[in-house]
Amino acid sequence: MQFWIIQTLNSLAMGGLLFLLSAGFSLIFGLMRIPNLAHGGLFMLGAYVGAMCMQWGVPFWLAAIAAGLAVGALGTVLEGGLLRRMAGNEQGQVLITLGISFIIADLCLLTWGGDPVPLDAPRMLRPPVFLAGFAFPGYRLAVLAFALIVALGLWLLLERTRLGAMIRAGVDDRLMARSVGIRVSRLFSAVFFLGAFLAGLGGVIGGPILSAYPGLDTDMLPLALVVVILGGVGSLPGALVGSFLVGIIYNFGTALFPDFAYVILFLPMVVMLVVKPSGLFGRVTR
Amino acid sequence: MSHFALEVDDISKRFGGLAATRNVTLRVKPGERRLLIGPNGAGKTTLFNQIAGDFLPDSGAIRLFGQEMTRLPTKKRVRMGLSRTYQILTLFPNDTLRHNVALALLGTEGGGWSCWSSLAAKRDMMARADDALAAVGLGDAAGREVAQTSYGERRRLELAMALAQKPKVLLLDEPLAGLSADERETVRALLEHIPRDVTIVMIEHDMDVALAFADQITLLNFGQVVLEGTRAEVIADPRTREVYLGH
Amino acid sequence: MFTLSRRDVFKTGIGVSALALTGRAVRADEPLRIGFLTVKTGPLAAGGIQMEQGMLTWLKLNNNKIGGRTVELMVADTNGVPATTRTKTAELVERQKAHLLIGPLAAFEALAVADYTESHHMPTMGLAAFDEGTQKGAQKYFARPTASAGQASHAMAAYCYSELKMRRMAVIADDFAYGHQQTSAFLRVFEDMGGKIVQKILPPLNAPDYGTYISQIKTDLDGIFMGFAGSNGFRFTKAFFEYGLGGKIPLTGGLTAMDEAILQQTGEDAVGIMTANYYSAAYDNAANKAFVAQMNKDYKADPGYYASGPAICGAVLDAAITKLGGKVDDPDLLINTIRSNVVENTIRGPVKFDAYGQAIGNIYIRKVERKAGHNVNTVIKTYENVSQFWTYDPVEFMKNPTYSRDWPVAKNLEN
Amino acid sequence: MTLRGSRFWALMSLFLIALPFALPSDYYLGIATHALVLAILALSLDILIGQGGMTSLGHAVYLGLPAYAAAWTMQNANWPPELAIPFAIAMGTAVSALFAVLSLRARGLGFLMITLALGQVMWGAAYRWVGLTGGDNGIRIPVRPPVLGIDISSVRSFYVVVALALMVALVCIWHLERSPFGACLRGTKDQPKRMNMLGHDVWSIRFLAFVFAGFWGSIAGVLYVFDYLYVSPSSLSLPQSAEALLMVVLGGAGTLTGPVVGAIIITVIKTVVSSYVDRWYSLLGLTFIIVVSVMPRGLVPGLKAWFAPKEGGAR
Repeated sequence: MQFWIIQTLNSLAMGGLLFLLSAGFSLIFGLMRIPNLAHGGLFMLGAYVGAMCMQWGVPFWLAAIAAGLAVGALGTVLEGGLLRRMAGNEQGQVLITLGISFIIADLCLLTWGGDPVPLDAPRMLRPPVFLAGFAFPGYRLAVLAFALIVALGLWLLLERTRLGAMIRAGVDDRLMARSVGIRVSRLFSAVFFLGAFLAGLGGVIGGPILSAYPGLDTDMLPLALVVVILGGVGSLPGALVGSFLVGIIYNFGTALFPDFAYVILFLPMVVMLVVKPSGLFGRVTR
Repeated sequence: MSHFALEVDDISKRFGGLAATRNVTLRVKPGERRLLIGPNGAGKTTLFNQIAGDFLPDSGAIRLFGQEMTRLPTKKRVRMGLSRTYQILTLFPNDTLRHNVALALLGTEGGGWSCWSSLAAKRDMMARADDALAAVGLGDAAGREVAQTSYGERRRLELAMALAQKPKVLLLDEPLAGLSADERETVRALLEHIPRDVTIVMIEHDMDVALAFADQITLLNFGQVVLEGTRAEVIADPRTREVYLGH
Repeated sequence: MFTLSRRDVFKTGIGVSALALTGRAVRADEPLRIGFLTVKTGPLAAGGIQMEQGMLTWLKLNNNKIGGRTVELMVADTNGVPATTRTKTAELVERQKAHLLIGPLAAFEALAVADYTESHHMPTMGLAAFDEGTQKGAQKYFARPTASAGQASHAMAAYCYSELKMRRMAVIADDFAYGHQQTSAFLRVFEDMGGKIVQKILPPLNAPDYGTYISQIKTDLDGIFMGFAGSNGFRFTKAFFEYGLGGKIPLTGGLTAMDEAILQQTGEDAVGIMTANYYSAAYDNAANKAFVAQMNKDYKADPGYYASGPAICGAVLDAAITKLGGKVDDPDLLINTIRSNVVENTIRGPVKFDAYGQAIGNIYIRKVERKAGHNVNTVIKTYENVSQFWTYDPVEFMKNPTYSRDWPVAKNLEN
Repeated sequence: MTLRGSRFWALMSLFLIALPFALPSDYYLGIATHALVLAILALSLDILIGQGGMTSLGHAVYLGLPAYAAAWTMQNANWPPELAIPFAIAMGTAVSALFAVLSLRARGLGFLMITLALGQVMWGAAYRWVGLTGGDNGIRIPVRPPVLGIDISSVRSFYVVVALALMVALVCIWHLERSPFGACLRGTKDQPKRMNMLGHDVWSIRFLAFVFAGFWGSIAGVLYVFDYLYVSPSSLSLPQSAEALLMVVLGGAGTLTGPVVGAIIITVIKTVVSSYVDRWYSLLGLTFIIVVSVMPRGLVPGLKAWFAPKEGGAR
């Protein structure tokens, strides 16, 4: 019984972390059809920038916001400077975002060295919480709560604001969005900023669990892909459900079928792509 | 067997809550020129798509010369003698006109699996491609790339590709769309010259050309057949005015 | 560009003709060319950068001389990809005419170049810890002054059983060869002495999070042995404390579970963790004191597993080449001298080699202590003259399969 | 056109023949060999990308899997290379047929993702199925065995084998491009629906293209393992797949020379430039960004357009 409860909690906590990782990826992918392979790099950069801020004495949450803004700004620059000209050129986008991820990885290594950089959770969230006789990390519950808050915020943004309406229109039909007078280029900049901001923020929030280390980017990017494939591209509920699904598959899968740990996430991804390529909540079919 | 070249028998198709085609029946005799008219969104192209096999009707049957083809894949229908042109041009822009027609010929004649011999060296096929182009007045342009041709020439290329396949039944989706008066006249003359062993079903908004061309006319609205008859009957019928003008 | 290629042609010409005449005869005042295979880009770069720092520091302390000859250190970045390692090795050997090689970092890299270096008679000082290198796959031109993957684990197992009186333990390690070999070595000695390994957990190398694994750990254990590499020991330990297990079950580990490279980051959570290694930054001899001081000065870091290896190579090479009077042109003589020498004062203490090219030396049991806000791996027990075969007979030992995921079979697992 | 064609073949042959004489040492010839092996892989991938419009991010499977198959059968089952090589190629091709059935469920980015996921599954299997693959330690072949009694152990002799294989691959793919099948395949790239309406079997065309790509990829895979004499999970990893994709797109998809040029440039940056430039990894990334920004269709078409503006459509 305890196994099921604690692994469920693990799954939910990991799902929260994955949502912070993949929400931005899904948004960019859905609206702009850009498979942003630099997303893992942006996430890692966020973690490093957050750690640096904290070393300067900035409190955790402020550091997270600062890292999000910094990474978001970088994302906007990259979108405006490089990716915008590649609109519609899928291979070009793949190549450019991969190139960016190479450079981010290399410069992070140059700047922060190879050793892992720890990020400490806020002191009050550090001690484990005792639930029915067993301990569970308090911070992970906080990550879950924070992810849900972010999800709610994003939902409000998408459903209740004019920007959100434009984004939704753009995801559903770009030609139509353009024809009703939405300035798509500014919308794209805004979305790329938002996506990159979420990546940077997620890097810091995930920091106390993952820490910042070389290779964090390549460890995380496939997870974001799996989430988005399972949940469906460009769908916020999809990203949320996909994140929790991946959390559940990973935690229970590795616990119950340890021999499949290396492929546990990609087998469901293959199955989903073969059975329903648009994902659970996908509105975009191709 | 059947006296009909194309027989659409009571087909219906729904997309979500929307009925795109409702109990449509269409019987086209061999050699007939049939015109489909109706306002935008009446379901004309949707009907074409089902005849061509882009998607399957929810119910009903489609037959070509009495042969059942309701659930056959498109490529089989093409081999049975069905060809189609598109309202929105779908050509291969970086290739020559000759190459475009050759692709059409490969589609019906096979030979597309050959991986070694050069397509350009298939002289017989190239000659027939040139013939098909000459038949629509593009004989001189065979070696040009599609990207370097005019819109009117592309319309005619569409026609050449369909005719090259020697279809028994030809579906023409607005073959005159977007053409100038001169070009329209050229295409009209071409259509006139298509031999009567080809049955034609055409969607067209240019009533001057279309009405003169058609033997029988079917009026569609909201996915349903409103009425069917000869030129004179359809023009005379008050329902035609109703559909087009709304009361 | 043109001059470069011409010079290369020229060099090649000399190299070929020289080889034809005398094997590898070259002018005596020529520097000693050491090819140094490390990883400076990509996810494995952390260890690779420390390797280079360790080498540079040792050379600095020794006036850039080995065996009286000036050293030309040729550093190659393998990116941690076996195919690149192979190409870089060829570059060092064929283009840059290295006299000997140090490295590479990872086991799979070493395996990718093993046949090449052997067939080119290239003396290679191995650093990667993999058992094959000095056991069934032992090679003539290979010597490893550090440790095989299982070498330190044996000692840790003995310590856990005899000194800590542990009887029920769990092992957890990265699911790849290095992790398998460390835990299997531990399991063998621990169970041969009478203990029981009741749980074996192997998370994937790239596990995003250890929460799910930590939740599975049994609560009635005497201790846990960790066979982690890179930063995983640090991440596991942090999660272990997050889940409230810190201090409840003693943590022990192999070579890299609590390396100096991750020791500071782990903070107070690391205190009390016991690991076995051939080296400790806190080991007390003159060579090591100077080495650690210089590392602290230049890089503000304590040397650990990765930085110490090249420094030990330096000392071993220095002794051998001094003995040869600076002559390194005969690869057979060089490697034989390296392997037959006994070197007393390396930074890990005395080093000698067994018949398979693996160093026999001290294995230290180290316990993390916190001194003035700084973590140190204090040596609490020294096992002297530890062979890679522990106390087993080498021939008998090698009749068994090489340590792996599946051997020895863990017979006492409870589920 | 035929004149231009024959000039291309003459230049390519001259290049491959001159290379061993132009390069200063066996070391450089070894690098050239590595590059040409990867050029075959890139060419095979370009059948999918350039001809078929299917961007795969899992093509390393056809490098690594046959490499494993050849290494395993020769090392662990003691098969002669004459048997192991066709077996490995057959196996790679068969797996490509299976993966084609799965991948062709999706198009565009969906296709990219599914090939990526399949690649990751194969990587995971290679990493984890230690009993068969040796796990991360991989499989070694101590010496390059003679094939059909021919000694190919030296750098030079093996270069000849690889150069010949590349020529054969180029000729076959050149024929494929000009053939009716090539025309149909490009047709499915531009206008799949129209191809369908013209009576073509679009799925089967794509399937066959995928298998062709798998077949030539497998040949590269066998050459790869004979080249490095070692195979490990890294040879079917995502970075390896991405590298193959980068070679194609960098050089220019849909051209014969593009993938070869891309393979050579990336190999040179990775092996030669990296010896002089510490931050070569950044340089590699920067190269991609600059080339794609300045010449979105790749180097070869880009340079052609540069030197001969307004010629258009040259392949």
